Amino acid sequence: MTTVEERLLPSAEPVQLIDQNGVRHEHPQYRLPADEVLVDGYAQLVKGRRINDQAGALVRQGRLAVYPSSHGQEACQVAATMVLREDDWLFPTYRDTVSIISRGVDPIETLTLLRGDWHSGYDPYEHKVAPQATPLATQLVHAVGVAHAARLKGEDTVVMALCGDGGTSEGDFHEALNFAAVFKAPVVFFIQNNEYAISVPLARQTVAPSLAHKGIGYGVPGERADGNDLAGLLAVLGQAVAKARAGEGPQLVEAHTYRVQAHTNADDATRYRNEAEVTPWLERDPIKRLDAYLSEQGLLDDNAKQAAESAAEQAADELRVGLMEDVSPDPADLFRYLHTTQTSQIKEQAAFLQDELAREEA
Amino acid sequence: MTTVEERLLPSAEPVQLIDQNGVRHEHPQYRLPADEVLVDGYAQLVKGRRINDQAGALVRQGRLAVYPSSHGQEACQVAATMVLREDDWLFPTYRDTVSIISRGVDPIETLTLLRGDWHSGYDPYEHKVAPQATPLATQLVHAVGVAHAARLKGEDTVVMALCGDGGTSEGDFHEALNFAAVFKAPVVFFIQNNEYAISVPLARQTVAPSLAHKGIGYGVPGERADGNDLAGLLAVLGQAVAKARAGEGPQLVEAHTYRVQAHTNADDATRYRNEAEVTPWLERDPIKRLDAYLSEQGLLDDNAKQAAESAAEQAADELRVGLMEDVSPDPADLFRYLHTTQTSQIKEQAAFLQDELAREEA
Amino acid sequence: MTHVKLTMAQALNQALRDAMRADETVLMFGEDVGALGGVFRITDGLTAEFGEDRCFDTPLAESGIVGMAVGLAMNGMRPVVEMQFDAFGYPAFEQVVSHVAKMRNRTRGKVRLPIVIRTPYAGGIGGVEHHCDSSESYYAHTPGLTVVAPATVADAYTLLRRAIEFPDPVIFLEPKKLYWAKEEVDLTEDQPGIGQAVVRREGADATLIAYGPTVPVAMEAAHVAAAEGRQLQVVDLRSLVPFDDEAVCAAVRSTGRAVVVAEASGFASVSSEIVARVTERCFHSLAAPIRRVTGFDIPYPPPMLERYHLPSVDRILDAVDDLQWEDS
Amino acid sequence: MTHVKLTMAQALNQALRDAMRADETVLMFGEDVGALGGVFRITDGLTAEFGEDRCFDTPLAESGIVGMAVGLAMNGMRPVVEMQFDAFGYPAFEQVVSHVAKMRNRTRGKVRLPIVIRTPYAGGIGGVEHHCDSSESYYAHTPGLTVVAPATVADAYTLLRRAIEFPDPVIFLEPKKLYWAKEEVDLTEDQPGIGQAVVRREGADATLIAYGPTVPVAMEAAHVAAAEGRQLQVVDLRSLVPFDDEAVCAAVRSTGRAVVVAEASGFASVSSEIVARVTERCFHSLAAPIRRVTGFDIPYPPPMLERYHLPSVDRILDAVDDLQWEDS
Ligand SMILES: Cc1ncc(C[n+]2csc(CCOP(=O)(O)OP(=O)(O)O)c2C)c(N)n1
Ligand SMILES: Cc1ncc(C[n+]2csc(CCOP(=O)(O)OP(=O)(O)O)c2C)c(N)n1
Ligand SMILES: [Mg+2]
Ligand SMILES: [Mg+2]
Repeated sequence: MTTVEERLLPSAEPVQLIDQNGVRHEHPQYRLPADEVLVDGYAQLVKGRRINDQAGALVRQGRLAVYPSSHGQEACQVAATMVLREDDWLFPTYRDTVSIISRGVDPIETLTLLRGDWHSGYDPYEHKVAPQATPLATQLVHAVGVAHAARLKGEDTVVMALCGDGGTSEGDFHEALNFAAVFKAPVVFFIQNNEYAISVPLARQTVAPSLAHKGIGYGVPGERADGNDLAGLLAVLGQAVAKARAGEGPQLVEAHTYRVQAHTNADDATRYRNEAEVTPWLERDPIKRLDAYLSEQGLLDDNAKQAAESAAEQAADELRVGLMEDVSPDPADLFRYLHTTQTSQIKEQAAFLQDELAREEA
Repeated sequence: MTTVEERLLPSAEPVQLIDQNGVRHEHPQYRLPADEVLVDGYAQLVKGRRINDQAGALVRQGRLAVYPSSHGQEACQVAATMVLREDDWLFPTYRDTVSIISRGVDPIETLTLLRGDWHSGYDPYEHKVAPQATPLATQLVHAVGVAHAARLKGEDTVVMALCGDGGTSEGDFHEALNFAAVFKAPVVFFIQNNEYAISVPLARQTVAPSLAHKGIGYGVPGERADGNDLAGLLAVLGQAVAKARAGEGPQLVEAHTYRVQAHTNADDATRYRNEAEVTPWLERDPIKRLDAYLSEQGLLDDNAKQAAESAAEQAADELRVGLMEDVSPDPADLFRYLHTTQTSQIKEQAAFLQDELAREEA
Repeated sequence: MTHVKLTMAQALNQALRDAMRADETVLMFGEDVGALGGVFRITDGLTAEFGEDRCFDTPLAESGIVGMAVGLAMNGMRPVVEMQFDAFGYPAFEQVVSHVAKMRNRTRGKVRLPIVIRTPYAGGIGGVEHHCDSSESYYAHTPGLTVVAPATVADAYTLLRRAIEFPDPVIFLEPKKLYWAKEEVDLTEDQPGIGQAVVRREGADATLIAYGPTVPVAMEAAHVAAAEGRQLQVVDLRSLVPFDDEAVCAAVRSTGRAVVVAEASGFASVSSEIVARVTERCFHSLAAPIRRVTGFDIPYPPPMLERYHLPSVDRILDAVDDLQWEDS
Repeated sequence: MTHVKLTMAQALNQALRDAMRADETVLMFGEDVGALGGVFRITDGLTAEFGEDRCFDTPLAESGIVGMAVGLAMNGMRPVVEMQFDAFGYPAFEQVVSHVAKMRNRTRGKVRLPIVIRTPYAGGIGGVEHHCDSSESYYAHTPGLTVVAPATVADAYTLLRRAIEFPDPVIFLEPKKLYWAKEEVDLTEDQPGIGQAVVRREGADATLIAYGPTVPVAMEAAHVAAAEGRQLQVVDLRSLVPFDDEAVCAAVRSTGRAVVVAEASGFASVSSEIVARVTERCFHSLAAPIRRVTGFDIPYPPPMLERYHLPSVDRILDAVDDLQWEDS
C-alpha cells in the first residue's frame, strides 16, 4: 500500500491517551494535552454531566418537551469546543446541547428548541454556533459553505461539524465530505459514534471497518479516537483543527463512545438492548477516568473537585431557575420572521389571527 | 495495515491484461479470458462501435432527439453484459445503449427514449434490463432492491448496476453502496470513469485516490481496471459477479476509460478541453488493442474480422431502417399507463383531449 | 366478528399484521421499525412474528429506503415503508417524484410498483420543528401517486389493507394526533375503498370538507353548530388522489355553501384544489364562495404556538358565519 | 441607454454579470456553469471575467449545491446556484424545504439567506423525460420561499437582478422555451419589482392569467380572439410568491371572467390557488367560474407527444368560449 493510503486511513486502533482506569498511554503521533487544559476539561465534563442530568429532570417536570441527552458522551461534547478558537464555527445536532453551552451560548436560549417556545433560541453569530440540526446530516453541507466562505474572505476560520453514527448513512454526509474535499474547505467532520441511531445498532448502519474509513473515499484523512477519553480527543481533534486551519483541507474524526441512556426520554431502550451491554460502558465513563488520572498525578485535589462540582451545580441551578419561568411566546411571532418584508398574504393572515385573538379576549 | 484493508482496497494500478499495443500482461490475481470469449467480445466491440456511430449519424439526420455516445467506452459496455447470466439484471444509464443492445434488447425499442416517442421502449422483464436512468445514481438503489428481492426469493441472481464518475457524487450512490453492503445484496456497482461529467473533469468531482477507494467506506471491496481493455474488464467484472453470486455481498469496480466524444451531440467539448487531451486516448482504443492481440495470436483472421464487420453493418442497417420509419405515438397513451385503474380525473382529461382532437379533425 | 375497542395505532398495526399474513411478499421496513416497533409502535411485534426478512430496520437514509422499495417492487415484492416523520420524507423526494410516481407510465405499464409509503402525518402533538409537517400537497400534485389519509380507526385499518393490495404506489398519511384515538370497530366490516369520500354527518345548511386530522375537528364544529341551530354536513375525503368529485360535488350542491378544513398551509395546496374544482363544477349552486380554514402560510410553529395555527372549531364556525347567509 | 436586441438567455447572462460586478459577494455555482457556461449558456463567460472563486463548477450533487449555498449565505455571501433542469432540483428538496425556506424564521431573523436558485423551467423544447418538469407548485406551497418566473426578456433581466438583491431566498424559474426569444429592450429601464403582476394587454371581455412560458401563448390567444371580436386582457403574474392579489383581482373584476393558463399539472397547483383565491375575493364579480387551462395530471410527455399536453391557443380560446357568455 502506498503513502496515500497511509495518509488517509485511520490508526489501527482508536487513539487513546488515558485508559478507562486513568492510566496514561504513550502514542507515537499524539501528545497528551497540557495539565491545565486537562484540569479545565475536567471541570467542563463535570458541568456537562450535570447539565445533562438536570435537563433530564426538567423533562420529567414538564419544563422541556424532550431532551436527547449526551450523558456519557461529555468528553466529545467538551472536546469539540475546547479545540476551537472564538472565531471558529460549531455546527451541532439536537444531541449537542452540552457542546453548545460549553461554547458559551446561554443555556436557556440553547434549550428554547426543546422547551418549545421557538425553533432556535440563540443568535448563531454571537458565538458562531449554527442552529441545532434536526434533519440528519443536512448541517454538514452548510458547514462546508461556511468554511468555504471563510476561505474566500481570506479568514483562517475552521468549522467543527458534528454528526452521529446514524447520520453518516444519509446522502448529505457523502455530499458534504466530497464538497469539502474538492474545495479544500477547512471543516473538521466529527462523528460521535455512540453505537446507536435510536434503536438501530452500528452493525445495521454500516459494515465498514470503521466510520473513519469513510474518509479515504473522498481523499479526506480519517482518524478515530476513544470517545470517552478527553485527552485523546483533544489531541486528535486539536490536530485535525490545526491541519484544517493550515489549509490541508477537511478532516474526519470518529469518536468511539456510547449512548448510555435512551435516545430521548420518550424512547424505551429496553426494547432493543440489554442492560448487560450498557454496564461495561459505565466503566469507561469519561469523567471517572480523568478524575483518576488527574488525582493520581496530584493535579486534582479535593478543593479543585469541589470547585468543579459547585460550578456545575450553579449551572444546573441556572437551568432550573431559567426553565421554571413560564414563557408565553407572542403568537404574532409566527408571522414576524418569515420574510424581511412581509408579503400581503402574510400581513392578512397576521391580521386575521390578531383579530381572532382580540375577539376571543373581548 | 490489516487484512481488512487489503481485502477492501483496490489494486495499486488498474488491472490490465492487454495493453494499448495489444501486448498481454500477466496479473497475479486475474486470468486472461478464454480465446473464444475474447473473439466473441471483439465482434461485440465492433458492433457496439458501429451502433454508436450510426446513432450519432441518425441524430444529425433528425431521427433521434439526442444521443449520448459510448464511443471509446465499448469495452465497458460489452463486458458489463458478457459477464452476466440470462437471469441476472442490468441497470443502465442513458449512456449505456450499447450495453442494452448487447444484452439482447431490441435496438429500436432501446432507442425509443432518445427518439422521443415514449420514455422507455422495452419490457424490462424480457431481458432483465431496467429502464435507462436519467436522474443520476437513482438507479443504484433500485438495483439494491432488485438484488435483495432475489436473495429473499432464494435466487442467485446478480445485478449489474452502471454509473458514471459524475454520478458517484450524488447522495444516492452513497446510500446504494451502504444499503447493499448492510444487506449483503448481490450487486456489482460498475463505474465507467470516463473522466468527464459533461464538462466537469474528474479532478473537480473528487480528490479521492480513485473511485474504487470509495468501497472501503462501506465495507465493499473496490477494484479498478483499465476500461479500454476488454480482457481485463471481463476478468475483474467476472470475478466480481462470481463473488456477488457466491454470497460475498456487493462489489465495486471502477473502469478507467475516456469519453472520446462530446457529452451528447448537443454538447460542445471544445469549450472545456483540448484536442491534445483526447489524442492519447485514441491510441488506447479498446478495439484496436484487441484486434492487435488477437491477430498476433492468430485468433482473428481476415475472415473473422470481415464477419464481425458485416454483422456490425447489419446491426447499423437495422437501426437505420428502423429509425427511418416514422412513428406517431397515440396521444391517448398519455393517459393509458399512469394507473392500473384510471381515476375519474384522468378519464375526464383523456376524454377532453379525445374530444379536442376529434373537433380538430372535423 | 365482534366489535373491538382499538386505537388507530393498533388498527394500523393489525392491518400490517393481517396483510403480512395474507401475502408473504409484503415487506415492512424503514428506520426503527424492527425491534423498537417504530417510534409510534405501528410496527410493534412484526419482526417477532414474521422474522427479520419481512420486517426490518434499514440504514438511516430515506432516499435509500424508497429507492430500495422501488427495486423490491420491481422484483415481485410489496414493500411497505415508513418515513419516520413526514419532514423526513423529503430526502426521498426525488425517488418518489421521479421513480415511484413515474415508473409505471415510463414502462407502459410493464413495471408496476405496489409500494406503500406510510407517513406519520401533520401536527397537534407538540412536536419540535420538522416533526409536524403536512406534506400531502407535494404528493397530491405529483401525477402517478395515490394519496390516502384515514380519519377514523376503521378507515385506518381498511385503507391500509386496501393500500397494500393496491397495484400502484400509495402515499399513506397517518394523522399523528389521532394515533391514540380509540374507537369501537368491527374490522371485518366492509368500508368504502380508496377514492371514495364519505359523508360523516348530514346537514342541510353548509358542507365542511375535511380529511385526516381535521375530520374530528369538523365533526366537533358541526356538533357545536347544531346546538346553535345550524346543520352542517361533514364530508371526509379519505382519499385525496383519486378525488371523489361526485360525492363532494353532490354534498356541496345539497347545501350551496362549503368550507374546506385542512391543516396544511393553504397556498397552492390540496385545499386550493378543492375550492377550485368544486367551484368549477358547482358554481351555479354556490350561494357564496367556498371558504378555507387551513394552516397559515408559515412553517409549522413551535409546540407552544401550534394551537394558533391549527384549524379550530371556532375558526371553522367563523368561516361558516362568513358564508354570506344574508345573500341566500 | 439605447435599446438592444437580446435573447432571454443573454439578458440573464447580463443580469448575472452586472450583479457580480456590483457586488463581489455574489457567487455563481452549480453543474457545468464554469468553463462550459451552463448547458443553456446562461453563465457564459462568467468564470473568465470573475475567476474561479466567483463562478465555479461543483461536484455533481444538488443537495450539496443548495446546502453549500446555505452555508455560504450564512457567512456573508450571496450565492446564485443553477439546478441544471428542474427535475434535477428534487435531490435538493430537503435542503430547500427544511433549511432554505425555514432558516430565517427558525433563527428569528438572525440568519438571512439571500440565495437565488435558478432553474431552467418547464417544457416545450422536446426534452426527454426529467427535462421539462414544472415544479413551481412544490416551491410556492413551501412557506418562506419567494417564487419568480419571468416571461419577457426585460423581466428576465430585472427580476434576476432583483432576486439577487433580495434579502431572502428566491426560486427563480427560467422558461426554457423562451431562452432564445429575442426582444428589443432597454436594460436600464425600471421594471416593476418582485411581487408585482402586470397587465400585458388590455381587454374588457375576459382575463387570461398566465406566468412564465404561458404568457406568450396567452398573448397569442388574445391576439387571435381580437380578430374574432373578443377583447381579452392578459395578466402576467411574474411572481407567484408573493402573489399580487390586488392587481389580479382588479383585472378579474374589470372583466368578470377569467382563465388561468399554466403548464404544470393542474391538481393542487399554483393554478388551483389562483382560482381559489380569486374566487374567494371576487365571487360576486364573476359571471362564470374561473376556468383553468393547464397541463394534464400526467408526467410530462415524451417529445413527440408534448404538444398535446401544453396549453395551446386553441385550448385557451375554447376555455374562453366556455365562460358561459349566455349568462351575462
Ligand atoms: C433526515 C432524518 N431522518 C430521520 C430522522 C429521525 N431521527 C432523529 S434522531 C435519529 C437517530 C440518529 O442517530 P445518530 O445519527 O447516530 O445520532 P444520535 O441520536 O445517536 O446522537 C433519527 C432516525 C431525522 N431527524 N432526520
Ligand atoms: C440528478 C441529476 N442531476 C443532473 C443531471 C444532468 N446530467 C446529465 S448527464 C450529467 C453528467 C453525468 O456524468 P457521469 O456520471 O460521469 O456520466 P457520463 O455522462 O460521463 O456517462 C449531468 C450533470 C442528471 N441527469 N441527474
Ligand atoms: Mg448514534
Ligand atoms: Mg463521466
